[in-house]
Amino acid sequence: MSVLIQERPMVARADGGAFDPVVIRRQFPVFERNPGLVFLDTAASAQKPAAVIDGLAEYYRTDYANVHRGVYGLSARSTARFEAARERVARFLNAADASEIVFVRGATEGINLVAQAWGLAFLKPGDQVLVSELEHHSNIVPWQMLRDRLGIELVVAPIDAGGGLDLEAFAHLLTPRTKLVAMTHVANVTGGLVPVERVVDLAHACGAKVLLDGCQAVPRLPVDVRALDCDFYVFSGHKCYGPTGIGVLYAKRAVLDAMPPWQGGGDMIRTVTFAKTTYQDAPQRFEAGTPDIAGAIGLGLALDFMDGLGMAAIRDHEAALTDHARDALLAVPGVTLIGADGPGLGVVSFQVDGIHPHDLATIFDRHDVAIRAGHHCAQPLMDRLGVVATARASFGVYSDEDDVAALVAAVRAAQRLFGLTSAR
Amino acid sequence: MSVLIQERPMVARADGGAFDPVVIRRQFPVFERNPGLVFLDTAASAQKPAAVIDGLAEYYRTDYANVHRGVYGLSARSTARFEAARERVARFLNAADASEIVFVRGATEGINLVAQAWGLAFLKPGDQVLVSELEHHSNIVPWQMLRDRLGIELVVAPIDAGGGLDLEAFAHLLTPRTKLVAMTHVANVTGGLVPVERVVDLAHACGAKVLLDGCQAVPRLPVDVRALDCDFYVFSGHKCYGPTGIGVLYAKRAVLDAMPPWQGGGDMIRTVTFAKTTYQDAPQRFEAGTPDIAGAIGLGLALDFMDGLGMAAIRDHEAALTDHARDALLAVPGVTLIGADGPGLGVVSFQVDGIHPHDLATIFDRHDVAIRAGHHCAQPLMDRLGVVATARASFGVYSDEDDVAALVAAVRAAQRLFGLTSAR
Amino acid sequence: MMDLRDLYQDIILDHGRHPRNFGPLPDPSHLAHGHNPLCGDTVTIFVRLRDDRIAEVSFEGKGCAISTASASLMTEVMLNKTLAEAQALFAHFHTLATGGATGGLTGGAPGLPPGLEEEGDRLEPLAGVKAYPARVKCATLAWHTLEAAVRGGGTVVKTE
Amino acid sequence: MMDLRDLYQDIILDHGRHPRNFGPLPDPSHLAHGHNPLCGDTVTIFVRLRDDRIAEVSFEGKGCAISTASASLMTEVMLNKTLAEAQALFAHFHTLATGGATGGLTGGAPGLPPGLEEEGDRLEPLAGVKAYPARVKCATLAWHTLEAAVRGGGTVVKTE
Ligand SMILES: Cc1ncc(COP(=O)(O)O)c(C=O)c1O
Ligand SMILES: Cc1ncc(COP(=O)(O)O)c(C=O)c1O
Repeated sequence: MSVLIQERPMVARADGGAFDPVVIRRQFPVFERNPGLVFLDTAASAQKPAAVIDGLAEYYRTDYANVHRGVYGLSARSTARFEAARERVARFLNAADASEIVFVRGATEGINLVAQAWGLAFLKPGDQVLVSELEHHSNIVPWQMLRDRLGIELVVAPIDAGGGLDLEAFAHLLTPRTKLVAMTHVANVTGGLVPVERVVDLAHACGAKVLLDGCQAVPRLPVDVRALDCDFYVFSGHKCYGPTGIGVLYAKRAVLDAMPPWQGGGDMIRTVTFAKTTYQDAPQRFEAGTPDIAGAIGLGLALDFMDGLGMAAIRDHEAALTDHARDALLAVPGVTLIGADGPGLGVVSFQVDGIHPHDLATIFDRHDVAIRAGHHCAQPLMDRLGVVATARASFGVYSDEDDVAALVAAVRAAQRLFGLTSAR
Repeated sequence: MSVLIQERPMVARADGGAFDPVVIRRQFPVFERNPGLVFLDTAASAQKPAAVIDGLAEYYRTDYANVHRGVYGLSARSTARFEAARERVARFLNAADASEIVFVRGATEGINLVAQAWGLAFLKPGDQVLVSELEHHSNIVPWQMLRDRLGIELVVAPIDAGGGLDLEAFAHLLTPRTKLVAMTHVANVTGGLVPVERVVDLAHACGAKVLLDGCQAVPRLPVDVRALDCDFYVFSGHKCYGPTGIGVLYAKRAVLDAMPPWQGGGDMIRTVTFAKTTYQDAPQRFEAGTPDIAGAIGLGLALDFMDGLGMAAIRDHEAALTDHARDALLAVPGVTLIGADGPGLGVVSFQVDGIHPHDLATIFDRHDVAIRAGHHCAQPLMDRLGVVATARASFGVYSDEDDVAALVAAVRAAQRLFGLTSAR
Repeated sequence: MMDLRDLYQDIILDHGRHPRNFGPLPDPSHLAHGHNPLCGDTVTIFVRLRDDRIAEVSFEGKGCAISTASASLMTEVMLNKTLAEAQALFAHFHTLATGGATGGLTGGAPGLPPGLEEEGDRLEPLAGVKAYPARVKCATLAWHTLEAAVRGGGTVVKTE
Repeated sequence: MMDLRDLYQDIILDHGRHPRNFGPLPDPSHLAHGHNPLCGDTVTIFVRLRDDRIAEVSFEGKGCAISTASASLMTEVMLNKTLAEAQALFAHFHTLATGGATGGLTGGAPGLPPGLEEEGDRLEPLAGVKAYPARVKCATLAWHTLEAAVRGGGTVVKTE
């Protein structure tokens, strides 16, 4: 697996101790408030540590004011904290400069920004955008809308029999007409790690730019955008222990500099007359209107929290727990894993013979086990896998083997309820 | 003034008492944490009451999960609270149905959504969008970008000598080519109330749709979108005591139904294949990706807070304090008010002979008086008024006559520092 | 803890596993597709109307136990009903499954015309779903689709 | 409370109210416009270079006391300086106003070549601005604009 991931030196936990989900869980008030909760839907959104919840509240209590325009102390403090959050994100992703960090609502808005600002400016009819069958709707629909508007082509790289990206097929689909490769870093249905280093190399060799969707990667492994050399990278704050309403579009400075703005309004302009308006440089050019100031600051706190645990430690934890969950589920007669041949991180999709995922989720909920059932915003992948829906369990820093045991027990309970245990 | 505002029955305060800013202020932790703070920049962004700050934190602690897709209890609770916030906004604006409420980041995103989804779909070269000289950049730049893209015309209704909308000139500018009138409800530089009922009537008589920018109105007076009969209404949560990152686009259901989507992604789709995607109905069609769930819930709490005080009481408070501030400032030799001939609500712009607004703001800050100095994101209005910048004081529910007294004292201190007192 | 058995009664599990009237009608007079975009479940309802009476009805699709059992039970009670009776059954079922959103003072069987009591009883096991708000749409999908089929046909229906 | 007098010294107020070298040069060899988009302040710098020496320099614009005084003092110290000396004064001023962002070990007068001490002293009153981060850009606008003017001319400069 190590060939697929950027290695960073192992970061020791802030308290110097071992990575212990039971201890970590105590930092998440939701588990105190919902005793017995087995939360296995972190891939949809992560729970929030007290450091983020309380830090957000404290910011509103002490330093809140609008940013960028106030001369007075409160506004200067608020601006400093907001821009420090941008620096924090830049450091977390190892971006070359904080000006490469654009705050957006989430990955979805980040991808739409690239499609509508970069795509409309630089793509011509006949150009191709290459995605994969693993993508979330957020990395499909914006390109379809652009296709229908511009007459570009949307090309789809297939998965292989094991549910991972078919790298050879991908390489064959790259042509000089490929202007952008837009691909997930970790697949949200299967947890599969995409070999993004190879994807970037192959795409760049062809002259294409690369956008990586890091929604499921940023919470789970060390990400270094400079080592990856990708042109765009997006992720959502709420999936990495931060507040809702905030996310990040990283782009290389030269790429941002060449892009026209997308939304117009305050903060992104230099001069405005009714005849003509001139725009700010990046990143302000792409942040029209009052940003989610508290969201950005909260995201900074969430990154502090993750770095405190250590991203390498988090990766090892997620990988080990995923392996364990795969084994434990496979040991239950009647359970099939979906797309779990390659290395997986934090997400396990499965089916149980004779029980629809929707029924599983309802039954699990009565056992306090929260999972997701459905198409996981990846209908094309479902079609390709020949299923309507899967059950999906996903992990976070607070998840452990006890959660997996509860999951397995819930599967067995569902089988009993459906009278399926004697069937084997 | 009552002809300009929708009247609602006077809402008694929750505690039955009089409207007392000193008591109200105790609900805002920022004043406890920053003793002596005289906060006169509420028009840029309002401070947050404990009910919002603590309610947000409590939501994250007890009910947090992603919305709309989970079968389990936590997700159902989170979804119910998110959708209840939508109902709350609908009730607050007296919208016909919650499906007319689209959550956005703020007014700026709301206007961009209308420009890029409605505008691109329904405007043709030669069509006109009519704005006023009073507008914030957020209600200018999106239309300029659309103009440059589509070849439509941007027409500007002038202000009169008193700094208010010149209604007669406005009426003359309406033509059958006017497809949209986009106008502020309360002007952010002057606090001037725009006679939006007349604007809507005249525009509709001409067949034009109307977008109202309610950023400075929603925190200050009862707004009834059905009585106004506007087609679009936008406002930002952070200006009405709610969190950053959330705002509202209201649009009549029939208008939303006719609009294509703007951003693509999860939650806004019905079915996705690589060949073809179908979209949800409004409002989901316009909410791609994970929304700012906590922001929406926090906005609901902020509206509860305002309704607890009573919007009619808030309006009366803001009007009275504005009148008082105008009088108090005018009584200081060397002070000029900007655009203050008509009724004003919550905002006073002024200049002091011989002292640049920027210097005023710095000097005031040393006296713990926080005001804004600059163009207030309204450069065209500045140009029209022949000034580079103004000093602006703006009020909230926690502001009172003591704040105005501190402001006046700060003006006098600045004049002393600049050696201007003996000049008169 | 609500007993899961209230939802997953034997009759539901049985119809979920062995749906009645499953498969296309060769030559339907009316047909509609239904779709639940949240989970991806789909259903197709086939109807042959004769003189305003549902002479034949069947369904096809992929769905959970609840949606399959609901569709299966629906085809059973709808067979040989007039359109007016079908409408009454639809209203009855809707109240049963949602807890009364369409009105009806009792939670039980509001306004079922005489002669349909037995059908009402056969639908009773579906009442358990109203305690599971996230699953109500699973139960109602087939019913909305049938309604669309006999009203016009060819429409795609969705429940969300 | 930081004393406002550290920022608004008499010399600043005087130059703010009565700027020296204010108004256009009739026939400048170099010119640039500067603009602070946050507050709308503008400045135009006019220069006549002769043999790499600033033979004449003036400014025009609308701004606060800080930006006006800074521009005014700048024109005074820049007069008759060679471009190399101007560069040294610029670096000196930048350190003074920002607290050392361009380097320099002391907060005071890093690397001012001999012969410019008096000019350094005359700029000292502008040092108060570094305690007011929101105002630093007011002080630096004219300087960045002058630099743009002599380097090429015609550019619009902004400080944010
Ligand atoms: C009248 C008006 N319109 C629009 C805006 C923009 O609001 P936001 O920055 O929250 O999008 C503001 C506030 O800055 C405003 O006062
Ligand atoms: C891989 C992937 N991409 C994109 C998204 C969309 O993220 P958001 O809804 O936060 O915009 C998600 C999560 O739903 C995801 O898992």
